[in-house]
Amino acid sequence: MHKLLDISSIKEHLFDGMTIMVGGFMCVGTPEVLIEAIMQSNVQDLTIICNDAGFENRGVGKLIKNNQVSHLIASHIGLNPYAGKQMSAEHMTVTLVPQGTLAEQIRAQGHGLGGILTPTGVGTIVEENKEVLKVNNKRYLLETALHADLAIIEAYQTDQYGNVIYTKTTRNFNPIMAMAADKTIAFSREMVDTLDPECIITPHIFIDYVVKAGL
Amino acid sequence: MHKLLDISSIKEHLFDGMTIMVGGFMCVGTPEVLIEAIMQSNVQDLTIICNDAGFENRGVGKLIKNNQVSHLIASHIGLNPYAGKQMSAEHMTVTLVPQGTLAEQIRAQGHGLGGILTPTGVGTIVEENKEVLKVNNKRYLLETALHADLAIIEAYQTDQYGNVIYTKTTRNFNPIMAMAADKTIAFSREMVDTLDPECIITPHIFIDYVVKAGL
Amino acid sequence: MDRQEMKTFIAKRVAKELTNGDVVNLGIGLPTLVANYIPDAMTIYLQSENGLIGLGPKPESTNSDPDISNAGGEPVTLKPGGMYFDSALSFGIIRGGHVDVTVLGSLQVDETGSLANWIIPGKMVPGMGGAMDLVTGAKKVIIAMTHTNKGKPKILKKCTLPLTAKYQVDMVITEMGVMTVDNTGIHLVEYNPEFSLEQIQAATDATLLINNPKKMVVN
Amino acid sequence: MDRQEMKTFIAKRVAKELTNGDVVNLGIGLPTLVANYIPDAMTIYLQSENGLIGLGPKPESTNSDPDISNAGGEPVTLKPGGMYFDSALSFGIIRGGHVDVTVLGSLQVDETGSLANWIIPGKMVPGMGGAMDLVTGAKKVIIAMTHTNKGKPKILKKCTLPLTAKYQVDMVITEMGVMTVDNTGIHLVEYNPEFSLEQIQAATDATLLINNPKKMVVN
Repeated sequence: MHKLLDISSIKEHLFDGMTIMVGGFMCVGTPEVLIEAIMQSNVQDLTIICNDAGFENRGVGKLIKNNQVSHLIASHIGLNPYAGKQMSAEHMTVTLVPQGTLAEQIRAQGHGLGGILTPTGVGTIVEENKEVLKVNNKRYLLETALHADLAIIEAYQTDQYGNVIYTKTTRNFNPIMAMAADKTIAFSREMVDTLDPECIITPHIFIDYVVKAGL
Repeated sequence: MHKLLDISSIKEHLFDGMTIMVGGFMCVGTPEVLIEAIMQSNVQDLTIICNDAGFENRGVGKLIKNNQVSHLIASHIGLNPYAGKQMSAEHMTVTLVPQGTLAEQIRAQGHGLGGILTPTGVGTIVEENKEVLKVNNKRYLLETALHADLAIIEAYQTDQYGNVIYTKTTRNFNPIMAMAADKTIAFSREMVDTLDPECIITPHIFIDYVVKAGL
Repeated sequence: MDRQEMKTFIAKRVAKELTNGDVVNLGIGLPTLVANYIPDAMTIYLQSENGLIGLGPKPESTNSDPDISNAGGEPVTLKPGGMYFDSALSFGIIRGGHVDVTVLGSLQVDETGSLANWIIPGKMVPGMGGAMDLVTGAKKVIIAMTHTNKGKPKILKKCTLPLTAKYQVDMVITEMGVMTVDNTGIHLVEYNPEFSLEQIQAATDATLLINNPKKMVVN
Repeated sequence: MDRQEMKTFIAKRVAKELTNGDVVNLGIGLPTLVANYIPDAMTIYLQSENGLIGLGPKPESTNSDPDISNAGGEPVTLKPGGMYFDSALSFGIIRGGHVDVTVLGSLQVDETGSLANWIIPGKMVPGMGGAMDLVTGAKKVIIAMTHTNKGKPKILKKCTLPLTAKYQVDMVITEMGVMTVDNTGIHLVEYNPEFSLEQIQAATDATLLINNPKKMVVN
């Protein structure tokens, strides 16, 4: 399978100051193995886009703990008290985004849209510094697309072409992030020959590299 | 299965002047049986939202031929010369929309978005009377959500809850239309007990009624 | 009532608001308890914003699958007819108005139906998660919470904390009563007879509109 | 060359622009022929905007499945590794820049890279279908068409018909030559030696920038 990547080669795809999208929802569907590799690379000044801050010793929480993250874009950080401390101490900027808006901003990037109009956040501090547009007399916030240099996702099964399926609630942000980054690395629990063409969630054209479990 | 609808009861869901979304792409994935029922109801003054105008005697073309359509919103009408004639004679208004924009406008409605920003159509007549917004110095058209009173779609298999899967390229506009209308009626080729929860495309909550094949 | 009894009482009363066939999203904490009081004969489809419809009961601890959790990160199961999807579709369902009822806790609610439940500046900054989308998108927003916080009212004339959303709350259910919100204000439509109407108003900063309230009954 | 030979010649030359691993969308008509000239050793993933990647050859007529068609409504097959999706994802792929090359026919192209191929007002109003999204989103836009229409130039200084998109065309391939477009104008980079440079310019309304063009070779 020509997209296979040795875990030790991930550092070739990392650089200081880059933006990385990390799949998963409270670490369910987060590729921990790839997080470990990013920790070991010790790449600095990362902007991380993820649903949440993970836990102190799980998911993107590990990168925060390792002081590699200068900016976190997420919908909540409540389960990682260390992230809150880093934020209060101004060691890390945190941009809090409503979860549905975050999903649409990521999707917009992958789908070539400049942004979307959402009613979520109207009349709250989320509205600050944003354009408010009226459509049919209802107010919407213009939320613009979110881009990343790299997305790391967790696949359940990957076929020989790089097509991906997920399992259960590990799917969450993974498919939309795979489309929104310049490069996508999938950690895959299993490699299979073929997948059902009706059930493939992420087409192979979005998967640049695959790191196999157990390697 | 509590959502089963007798084909003869469709007329209870129809009214003059209503907007109907019709799934399918050049009639592949169009529920012809439901189109026939709408013809028989002789409901008038319809706004039809569909990828295309079908053929003269297939798909939404049949409704156009039967003079039931006063407004067609579609991405092309080239394969139905009668639609072109009706348009030239001003018997039917045709709004031509880029296909990807049409898909996003329909999706936006189902997903509760006021609209989306697309680069498609910038600098063309599609831009006329639309807001142009700049994001990161790139120009986008604001395209607003498209709503319908009813969507009619073609399912391949429907389970006892109303969950739906499609087959091959019959999928096209069907899943996004199912979410964008007040009411959705699915024609289903097959009824099954259960579907794989990983492969369901349209969740049952979007399917109000199911018309079974052969009834 | 001790705190646990209060929570049970509130959750039971919320359950009575659900209708057969409803798509319901239950927030973390007290709202999650509502699932325990849905009558067996009623079919409710629980949606969880991390990506499923058909949330089932917690698995036996020996049988827990780390790949399936609810939005609180707790292990759950999938009921027959349920399905999985990604975050974009999940919030499409929520924002698009396809959730019939959302039940959330709150720090503050006010008589205009605004609520605040995601941040206490300088103190607690967990983030809004999916709450802003849920209260903006769901057809009916029910706030399920204790009436006061350490004796201080949580139902206010005007929220003082940063808002989660403006004018979105339809109903507030506490251990003291059931309140509905419309553009005339907040109405006490049911009261817990353990409290007098005066006591309830005293525990409330907002002016309760009271017109023949019923007694709040749960089983 | 007769018209059929011209088409074959153009399609063969377009095929040479493709690179192993490319995701390619071929328009209806002449562009569809390009698929016939992709070398066997090369893997190209054909995307079809009606909802698939991995478009295979036409089925044997005895074996045609009405449920799988290309964007022209013709029966096709799916190659191993291919998959189906809905129109929103299909155009996400297109608009999002995930199609490497799109090949389309056109009524007019101009030296700024604008093109017009969806309407002749008062005469032909088929609609733009997916063409506007394709030329806006694809990384490389190749126009494959005959150089003239009944002797009249189709490569103009400025399009006169309503545009499909502004400034999006990267390359034009006709039976007379291969032209690239950048912000300095339109360059004749290859010419068919059956024609003189003068003949080619005479058949072209736009001013061709010519600097050591190569001979156009197809096999």
